[in-house]
Amino acid sequence: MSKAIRNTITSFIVPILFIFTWAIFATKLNNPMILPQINQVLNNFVHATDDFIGLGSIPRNIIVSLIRVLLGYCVGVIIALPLGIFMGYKESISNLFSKFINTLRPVPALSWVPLVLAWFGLASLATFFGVPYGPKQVFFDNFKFAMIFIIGMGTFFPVVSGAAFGVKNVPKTLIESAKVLGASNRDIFFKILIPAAGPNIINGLRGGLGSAWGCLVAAEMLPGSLSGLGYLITHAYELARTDLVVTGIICIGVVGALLDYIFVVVEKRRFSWLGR
Amino acid sequence: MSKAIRNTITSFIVPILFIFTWAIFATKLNNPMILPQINQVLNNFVHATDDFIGLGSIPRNIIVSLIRVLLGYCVGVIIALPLGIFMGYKESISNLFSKFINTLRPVPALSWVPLVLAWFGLASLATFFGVPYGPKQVFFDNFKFAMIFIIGMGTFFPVVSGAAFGVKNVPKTLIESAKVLGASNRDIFFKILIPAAGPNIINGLRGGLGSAWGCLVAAEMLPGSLSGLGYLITHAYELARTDLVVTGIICIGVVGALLDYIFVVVEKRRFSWLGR
Amino acid sequence: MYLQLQNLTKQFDNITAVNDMNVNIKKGELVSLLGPSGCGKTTTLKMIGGFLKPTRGKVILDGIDITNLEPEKRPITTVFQSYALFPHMNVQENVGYGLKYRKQYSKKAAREKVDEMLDMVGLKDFARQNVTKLSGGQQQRVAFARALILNPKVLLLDEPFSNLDAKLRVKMRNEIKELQKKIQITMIFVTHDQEEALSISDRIVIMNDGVIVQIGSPKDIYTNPKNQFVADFIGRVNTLKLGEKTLLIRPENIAITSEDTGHNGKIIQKQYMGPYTTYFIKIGEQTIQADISSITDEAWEIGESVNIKFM
Amino acid sequence: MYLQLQNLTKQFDNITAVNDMNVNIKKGELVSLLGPSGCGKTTTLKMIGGFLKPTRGKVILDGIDITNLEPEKRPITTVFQSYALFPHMNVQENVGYGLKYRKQYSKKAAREKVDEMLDMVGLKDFARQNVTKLSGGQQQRVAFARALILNPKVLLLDEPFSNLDAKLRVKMRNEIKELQKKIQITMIFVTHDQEEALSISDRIVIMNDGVIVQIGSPKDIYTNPKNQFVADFIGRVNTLKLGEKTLLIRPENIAITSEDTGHNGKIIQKQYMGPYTTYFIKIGEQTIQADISSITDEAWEIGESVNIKFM
Repeated sequence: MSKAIRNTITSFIVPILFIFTWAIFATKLNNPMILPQINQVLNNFVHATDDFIGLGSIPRNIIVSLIRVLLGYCVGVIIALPLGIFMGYKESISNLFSKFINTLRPVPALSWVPLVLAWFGLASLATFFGVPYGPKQVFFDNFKFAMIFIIGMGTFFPVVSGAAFGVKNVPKTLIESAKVLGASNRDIFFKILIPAAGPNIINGLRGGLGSAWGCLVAAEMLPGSLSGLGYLITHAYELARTDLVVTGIICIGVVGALLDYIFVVVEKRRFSWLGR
Repeated sequence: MSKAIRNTITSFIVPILFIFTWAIFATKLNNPMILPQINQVLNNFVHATDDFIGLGSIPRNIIVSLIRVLLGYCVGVIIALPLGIFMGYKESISNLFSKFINTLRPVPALSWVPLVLAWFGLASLATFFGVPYGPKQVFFDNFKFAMIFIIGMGTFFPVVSGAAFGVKNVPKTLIESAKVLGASNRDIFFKILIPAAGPNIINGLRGGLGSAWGCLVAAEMLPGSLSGLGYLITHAYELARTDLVVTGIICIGVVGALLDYIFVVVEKRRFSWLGR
Repeated sequence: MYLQLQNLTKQFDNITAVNDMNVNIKKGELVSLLGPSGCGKTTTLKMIGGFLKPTRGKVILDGIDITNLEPEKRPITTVFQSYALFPHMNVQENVGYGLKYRKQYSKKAAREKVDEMLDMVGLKDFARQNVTKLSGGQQQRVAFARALILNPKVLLLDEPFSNLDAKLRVKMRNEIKELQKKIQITMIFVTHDQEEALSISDRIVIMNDGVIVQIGSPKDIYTNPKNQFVADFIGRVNTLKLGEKTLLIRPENIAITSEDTGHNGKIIQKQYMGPYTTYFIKIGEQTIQADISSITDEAWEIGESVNIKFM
Repeated sequence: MYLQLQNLTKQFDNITAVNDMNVNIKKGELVSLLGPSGCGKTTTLKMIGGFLKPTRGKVILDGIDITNLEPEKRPITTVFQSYALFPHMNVQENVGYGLKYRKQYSKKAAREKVDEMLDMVGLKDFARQNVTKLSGGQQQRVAFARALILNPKVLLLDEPFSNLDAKLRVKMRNEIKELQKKIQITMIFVTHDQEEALSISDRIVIMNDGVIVQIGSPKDIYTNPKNQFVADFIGRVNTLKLGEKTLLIRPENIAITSEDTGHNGKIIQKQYMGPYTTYFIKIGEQTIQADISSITDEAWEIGESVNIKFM
């Protein structure tokens, strides 16, 4: 008991020191362009729904970023998950794709941006659905194919690796047992193989979402972006609103942590049998 | 034997199909802005030392990127490695820092760019050493503090986690044995603990370098950058030279793979005892 | 004969894992395949189960050639060394898994059969527990229940006790033997543990390097080992050279006496084992071990000069 | 007395892991601490080694109170269950590691001593091999050599054989016993394996729930167990209720006879074990086990009605 309390107290020392240092430096420097006051940042959160100097409100930017990341993530998962599962299931499929995938892996997802822009240009969901000009068009125009593609790329590699590794490492005796007990190949695949590979698959999905979030924020910082958290912090910097930059960074961190937390919950719920 | 050969052949099917598809589409589209011909890309490699439309030669851009990534990587490692090792060594140090580190972890390294630009502006090694204007200044000006900081950030988390995990997981009996045999704390730390944690430390360093390379390329794509592979591909895109974009992406992938390969070699040489 | 292995042979590339194996097994018999690792015993089991196709030879069960049947078409189930329980299912789901694919069982009938089976292996109270939370012995029982619920004609067991500790191993061994006697099922049992094979088997097939070395009842094999390999592998044995002759003699068949028997030696070490004491006796250049029952033991001392006699 | 544990006690928070332990160990003696897991035997070993500070009590070695000495200041070395070899060093570096910190050895003298030690444990040819490439038995020997090279006054062993398979365990056990006799070192040996303790020890300390239950020679303990716990833990025992009296009797001390002894029963199961056969005999509501030596066995059948007598 007393040890647990002591540990909790210790763990707060550095964060508190950090905040104090920030407060002291902010006051000493007295230059909000370099280091804003803490209460200024807190104030931004209090007035989160304001439209900050034309950059849009914080919740709006978060929602745009979230929708973007989920669109790209879904595309990435839809391709990577079945591919990974089949690569783990059949050695021949793994042979077919693994060299190709490993050749592309060391290219950071963001490097594809210029090529992808050349392909899709500024085409967006708005272009695709032919939404007429208006607020709806402005909203749908946020979801550019180029961005979805990049986020999909960022998602792809962790997910495909996790799924292939997971399925490949399901003990062979588990499958043989199910076979002897009379399960069809289809049943073995869906009711034995996938659930038993579950923890590794989830782990891949988790890594993929983290990577997707990182890519998204970076992609939004590139020229041409008109909304989202990445856009918010870059343009807040250009407008010398460092307090807004800090606010944006905190939002990015919190949303990233929450996205990751989804998987912690899923893991605990679904795979409690892993706990030994 | 025959199986190994068959596997090798299989693994080349998809890459070859990919190249064929590329060649066919490139000819059909006949639009080098969207998809350049393969021989055009190869031609860029043959004339790698040319200064492409004012973007600098390929080797020059590679060298600039490499020096940048190594500078930032070293800064990151110098901070993260000792911290990680001490966090693994003493539970109290781990308690002190882990909450703080885990709070910062979900923020993608690139999100720090606007804040870091506010701090360091365009200050570079040239500014720091007061290099007078001239070709030397142009070269040293490539190494901006902001960039080094971001790459250091990208390096930090994988390295600190790997080191802390590695040191923490050295069996306690190993340390007790060394103690009983008369080794001093200093010897135990350097001759037993660090080498035994070696594989995990190397793994962290490897992840850190991969992350650093990804951050670097992304950082070079941001406005304000004037050289490096990331700059090359972004600006080649702006000049509609898609062939150069593809060339740059290939360079990024190859350099990334080579950097990773360093660690594969180190692991094999130094930690052959891991092979079971 | 119920189950016949005829000229069963399995080659992997250039290695012959099992070579021309012939065994006939009676209905309700418990036969062990015993041998050091790599002797081909597990390969044989896999061919009977259908997980490996033999290179040559046949497997005939109850008069029907099943050599080319898929594993799931054979009336044979296997309990694997790792148990291979489905980690994402609870005990009753694991045990009942096979019934889902047997059309003759309604849901209700299946549930009743699972309950009955769980009762038999003493896991009634654990029906809804997740299998990963069970102890090794309990997991073992779930694996048995899951295999037995399908009423297989033959049950195969691949070193099923190797993950249990010594005391539990003996306990589970007795339980399985009881069960086997009760339901009169034909079992083939792979093991490298000679004590296990001796205590549980009706007959033992001793294998080495892919071939059968000896087949017989435990007593046959222990008392009349065909060669040095069998003698060494089953129990402990002294190889004593007397002139031209080489004698294989078990430690418990040697007595120590003070009368002159012509075989004189010196005690160089002794180990008390409880029911008996092992004396290490040096005779000329050879050292033999004699297990002297504590009831007849005269407590000879290290260094003492003694005579031995063979019984 | 050479090594004395006086009122040794260790409490963790509210749990008393070891309670008021008193043991006196002679020079050159091999004493086992035997008990089920969690009985406090490893905690005791750690207090002797100095890895844990006792809550109360003293450890006195050769007349000197070492209770508060750091592990490295004690003339005691430990062989851990996991061997704890340094994975990044080869065999000779591991064995010689401790000598680096003993000023009296020149580099050359150290190298000679390492060679001598490796020769003694039969690993001369493996000097430059990496330790992770060795077999379990070889790693075990490296761990011994590394501990013995420092000429400790006491060698502590924490379940050193638990990672080896059955045959190798018996072999290593004999080797260690030989070695111990040769160099006359005082050893304390922690184990949960009763057979190991019986065969290797000069004396056994039986522990349960943090206290000593019985101390004595293997024979003392086997033939005169203080209570049911000791009798069950060391070997197998039948607990037979005869009227008001409860009899603890070993299976090998029961004979089967056809003459009327007043104890009539029925054979319900038999297991051939090689040197003997275990008969399971039902007497009234109780089942007892009788180990009948193969030499005297009259091959009673299952179902037969027999009489038993106690010896």
